[in-house]
Amino acid sequence: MTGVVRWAFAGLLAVLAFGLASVVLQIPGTGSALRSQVMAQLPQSGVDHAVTAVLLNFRGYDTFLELVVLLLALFGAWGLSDSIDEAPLDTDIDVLTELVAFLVPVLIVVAAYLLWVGAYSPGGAFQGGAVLAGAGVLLSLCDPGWRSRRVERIGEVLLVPGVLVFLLVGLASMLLGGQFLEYPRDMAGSLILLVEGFAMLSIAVTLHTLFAGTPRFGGGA
Amino acid sequence: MTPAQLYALVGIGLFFVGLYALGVRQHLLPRILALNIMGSGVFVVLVALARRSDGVDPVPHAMVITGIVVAVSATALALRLMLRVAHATGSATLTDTGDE
Amino acid sequence: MVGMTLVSWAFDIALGAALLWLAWRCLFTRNLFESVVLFVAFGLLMAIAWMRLEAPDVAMAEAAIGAGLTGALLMSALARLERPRTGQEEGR
Amino acid sequence: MSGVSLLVQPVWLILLPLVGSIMVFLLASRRAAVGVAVVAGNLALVAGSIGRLGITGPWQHSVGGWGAPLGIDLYLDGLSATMLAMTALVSLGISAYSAAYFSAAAARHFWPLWLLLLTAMNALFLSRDLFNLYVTLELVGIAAVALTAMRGQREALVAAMRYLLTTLLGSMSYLLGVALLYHSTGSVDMVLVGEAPIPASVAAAAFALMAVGLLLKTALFPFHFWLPGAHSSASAPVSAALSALVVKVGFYILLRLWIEVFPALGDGVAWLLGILGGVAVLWGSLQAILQQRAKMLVAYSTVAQLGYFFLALPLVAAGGSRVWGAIVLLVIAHALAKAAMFMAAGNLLAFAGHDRIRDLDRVVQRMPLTAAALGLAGVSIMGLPPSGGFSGKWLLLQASLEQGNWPIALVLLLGGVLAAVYVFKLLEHIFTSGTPLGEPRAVARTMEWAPLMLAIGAIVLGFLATTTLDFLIIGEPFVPGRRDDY
Amino acid sequence: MIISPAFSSTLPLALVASSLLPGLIIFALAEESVRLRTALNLLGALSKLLLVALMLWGVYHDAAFETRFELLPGLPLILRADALSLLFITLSAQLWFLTTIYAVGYLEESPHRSRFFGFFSLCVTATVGVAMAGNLLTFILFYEMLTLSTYPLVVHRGTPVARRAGEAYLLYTVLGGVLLLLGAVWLYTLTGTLEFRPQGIVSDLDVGDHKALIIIFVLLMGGLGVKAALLPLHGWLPKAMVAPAPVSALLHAVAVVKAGAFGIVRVVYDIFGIQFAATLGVMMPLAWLASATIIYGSVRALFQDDLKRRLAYSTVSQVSYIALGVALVGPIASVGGLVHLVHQGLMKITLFFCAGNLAETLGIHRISEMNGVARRMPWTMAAFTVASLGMIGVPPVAGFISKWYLGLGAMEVGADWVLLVLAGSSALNALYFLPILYRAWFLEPEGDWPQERHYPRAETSLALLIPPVITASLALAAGLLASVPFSPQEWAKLVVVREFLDP
Repeated sequence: MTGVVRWAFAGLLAVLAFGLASVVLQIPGTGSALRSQVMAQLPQSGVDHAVTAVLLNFRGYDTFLELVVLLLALFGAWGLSDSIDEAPLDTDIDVLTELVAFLVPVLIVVAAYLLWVGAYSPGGAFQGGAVLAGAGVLLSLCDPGWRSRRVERIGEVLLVPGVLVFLLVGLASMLLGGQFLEYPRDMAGSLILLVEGFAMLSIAVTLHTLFAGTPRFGGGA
Repeated sequence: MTPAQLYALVGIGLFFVGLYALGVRQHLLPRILALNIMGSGVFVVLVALARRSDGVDPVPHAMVITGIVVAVSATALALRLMLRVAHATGSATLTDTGDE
Repeated sequence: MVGMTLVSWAFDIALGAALLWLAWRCLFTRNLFESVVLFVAFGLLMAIAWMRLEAPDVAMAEAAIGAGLTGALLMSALARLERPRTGQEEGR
Repeated sequence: MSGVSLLVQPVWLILLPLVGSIMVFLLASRRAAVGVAVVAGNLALVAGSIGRLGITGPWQHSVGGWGAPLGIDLYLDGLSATMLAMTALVSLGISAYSAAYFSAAAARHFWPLWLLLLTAMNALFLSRDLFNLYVTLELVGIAAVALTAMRGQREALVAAMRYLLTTLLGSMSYLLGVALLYHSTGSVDMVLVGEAPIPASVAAAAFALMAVGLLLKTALFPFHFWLPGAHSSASAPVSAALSALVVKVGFYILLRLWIEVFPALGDGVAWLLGILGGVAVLWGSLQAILQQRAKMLVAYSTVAQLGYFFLALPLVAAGGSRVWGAIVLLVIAHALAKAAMFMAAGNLLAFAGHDRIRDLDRVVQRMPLTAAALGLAGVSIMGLPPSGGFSGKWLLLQASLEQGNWPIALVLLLGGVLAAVYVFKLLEHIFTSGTPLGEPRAVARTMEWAPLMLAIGAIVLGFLATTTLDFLIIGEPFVPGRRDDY
Repeated sequence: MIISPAFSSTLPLALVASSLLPGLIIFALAEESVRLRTALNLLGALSKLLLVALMLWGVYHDAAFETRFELLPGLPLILRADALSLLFITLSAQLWFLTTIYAVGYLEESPHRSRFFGFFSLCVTATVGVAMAGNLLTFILFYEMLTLSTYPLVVHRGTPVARRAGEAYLLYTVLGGVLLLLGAVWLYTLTGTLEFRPQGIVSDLDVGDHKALIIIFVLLMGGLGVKAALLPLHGWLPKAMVAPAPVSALLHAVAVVKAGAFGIVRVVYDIFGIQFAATLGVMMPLAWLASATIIYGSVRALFQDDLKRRLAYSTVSQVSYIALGVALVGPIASVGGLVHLVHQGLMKITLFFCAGNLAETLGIHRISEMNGVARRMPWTMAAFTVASLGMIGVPPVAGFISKWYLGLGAMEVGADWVLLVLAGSSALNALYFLPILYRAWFLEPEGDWPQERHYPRAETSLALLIPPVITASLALAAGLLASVPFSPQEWAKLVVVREFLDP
């Protein structure tokens, strides 16, 4: 890109940015949008924390599809994995090993806590899953060999339940006479925890697999 | 101006900084980062304006969490694709490879 | 109260400016490693911004996923990118 | 809820291919068989939904039982059912073709991604929630990119990367528009957003952002830069899916937005898009004529054909649902014909090992079924009767002449002539002979029949135009805010 | 006569199917299954003849045959048989039968015969559709189908020359198709219908629309004129003569140029209505254009040494008699034009058959190689002679009838200048046909023929010999027995009576 074009591009973007900024300032921002409705229905949702209620119940369908996005990214990365050099990363962070040995269990506990606490305060499956995946990343950095065949096999099995359990819960609520993902009111809390638990595991494994390189699974062949 | 509006403007700024980099940078890694920063800008706009007269609207928060996960998924795929492109063409840029 | 508001305004403005500046540096530095580090820093600053916006859930997600995991992904990609190539292409 | 009504819920259209995708991912063998079965099942489900639509009219499914604006509604009317049917039919053709096309190693990667793409498109056509549409758009985009890149060749990888950056940029732009709308209206449900008062400047900015995002994905000139590379370098069934289905997705959302959310759009916007569409028709056709390779030619033909959808927008204001109907007819006709063309071109490539047009006379003559598919698909692309392409063009021509809109009429006609030039640039090689350059490789029978059946479909559509148009307006999708009658 | 509704609506479909189905099956046949293919072809051709006979009888007794199918909202696909359709259908059904026999003989042992006969059948299907089209939409549908199914026949030989001919053919026909489409849609926006009706559909329109109507007329004539080879649009026809002889027969006599000429008749009669067209003032220019084409084609023919090229230019000239007859706006001239639709077909197909025989048997392509050829192939040249004399207008061959009515009709409407055109054209016809006859019958052969093949039973293969002899006899009979019921002349009168005299 030549200098003149670059400046023209920058100028154009600046004009657009100012235009958009002035538009944003005109957005009324009055009214409560969906807040009042969320608050009104919160007691029905099975959890006490509004964001979790939206994520897992009111707009649970989005979250369900979001798990599908994760799965899709994994499939896509898998399709691209053929010729990338997958040797583990060089790490000479021996100093960290001790720390990691301490940190990983703590991270697992933190993840579990985040999951559980999500029902009534900030936290939840995504944050917990990310923390768990972070534990895996740390392990990979310090001990490239930890992803033994068996661990991989477990990881492989854990990739799909996030979506599947969500889906089964949704179907079950349909069979019980509701709509898809319409949890029976009295069971909503525990069903959400169930869904979140599996989602967290799958999120963690998926994110870690995306980090670590080639997933070698796929049922043979 | 309210703080919410300030952050919304920052979001717009991030969006356009990212857009500029996406258009100007050649290397794929900054371009992928640029998309992430554009995404952050959009998320900021979504959340900043969620501060309402009577409290915070949680729905945009949920949307942004969804968006963050979608973004990381896309980023993971993009990075992998970048590696393959770099392998195949010898450079992590989108120079046209010509016909056959 | 007024002082409080002023401080918080100053903080918000500084944070916003820092975000924009970090974003700019991250995207326009010639050093890819620096880019990645700045991106992680940007993510952490974003997490603070989310807290300021009363969105603790988003802040946690940003810190864990946006900064943490994305950072790790970027680092590993960068390491592979700069390593001598050994793989070869294959068709269809 | 009775058993039957449980079975014709729209969610099945999302769950079946999703479960299918996970299944073929976990399976060790027989992926193609399962995949084709799932896509066939999807067609059956769509048929069931269409049956119910014919009986009860449009209906919705409130996921989670909350209903808009708090929850997300799935909604099925004539328009979404038509798009679903188009997707289901074309997907079945592509799946049958793919079953024979891919080696076992490639099939392992192809089928999970392909079924997820189908999941995503079904979800998208059922959704009327702006944010949910963002998620499905990302799903469609990522799946499409992954499928493009899967071929692994240099051109494919570079094209996929460019495609990925483009589609992500498009999503971001779209999402920013959604953010503006949400905060102005307090909802992301299309109908509710459309009914709420929105400050004019906010509406304009939101529309511009969303439209640019969607146009990037739909590759309307000048946003088409990524398309020819991606569509020509992907493997044949993927090219077919990209050109026939994936680019339509953005247009579909734009259509819904146009009607539901921004019914007050001025003539200026329609004309702007119409002019871009007209340029796309002419530019894409000229580029197609200049191409030396078959798949590139077909890809540029897509750039041109996409132009028609937008070219007609200035007629919408006065022509209403009839013009929309004609456009959708063209969308379907193009889906069938273009999928057939790409798969036919894939056959030539597979048979000869190259797709250089000047050496095609050594190939295409030996593949009569493929040649027939090319020919029949070409009839629809050129807009000759009887075909879906003809019916759509006739109706548009009629509308433009009724409104005295000569420029559009002339572009429509000129586009047809140019299409004839590039279609016959391919077709004339059927009738000349030459000795093959290399050892030809046999092509499976299903790979010849699949495109032929889709091409025949494009012709048959010409006879079903009235039926399709009548079906399309169930639930009055082209009238803003009609959703209270389910 | 009473005909059951089911029968009256299925007969047009059956007529279309009688060539469509064999055609589709033939595509699927292996190259070697000659017998099955020939059987299918003949079966289709014969059943079509039978159906046509049924229909002729029915239409003669004022029965209605019609099938409708909603193709576009408010615009049905209509297949309908009236007297004018049958004039064309009868011609093409008979000639198809003969051309099929001829083509089977002509293409013996050549490659891609399944493809050839498949498209051949589609071509005839399209022609029948054009003839029975009950509205302009249906007409366009089959008219374009005709383009697409003749293109493969034009390029059948697969040589670079054939490909260029195909490109020229497409260029003209596609552009023609565009004009036709534009005209049709525009017309529809004015009238709200495209149905062919006696006296037309546009006479009720406001005077304000008349200017648009004139442009529409020009557009439609432009689209139809391509196939009818009207003057500036005729360029493809001489190029297309590279195609095998049966294809030339198809192009010149059975299907293509006839479809164009027939379309002109249809549009003038049943869209505009001939009287209304005359008041619009568009008929005289058409008559002038047709006359110019008549003279121009003849002059060009004069200078061709290639036999088929000379015949091709002769077609350019002769087909315009049809348009001329219609354009003169009088019942007698119309009879002359319509009857020439049939007569020209019979004579021209004979000439192309004979040219094909010369090429196939002796390798003769040029007129300068034809010295004494009648001694070697007397039957072929006898047929050629009859047809040539007919073209010149020598009684009692069919061509005389056409020219007679045209001349009378011109005088009836006071267009005496047409007599000059006719006389000039006939003189030119004589100038380019008589030398051929002279060479063939009276000059000595100059040594060996270029590529001679011998046949045991006759001067050439019977499949090649019988069709031209029959068509020549028919051309003679059409002249001799012009006043017998069901003769082309009588049928043309029936058409004209129904158009001009019925309300």
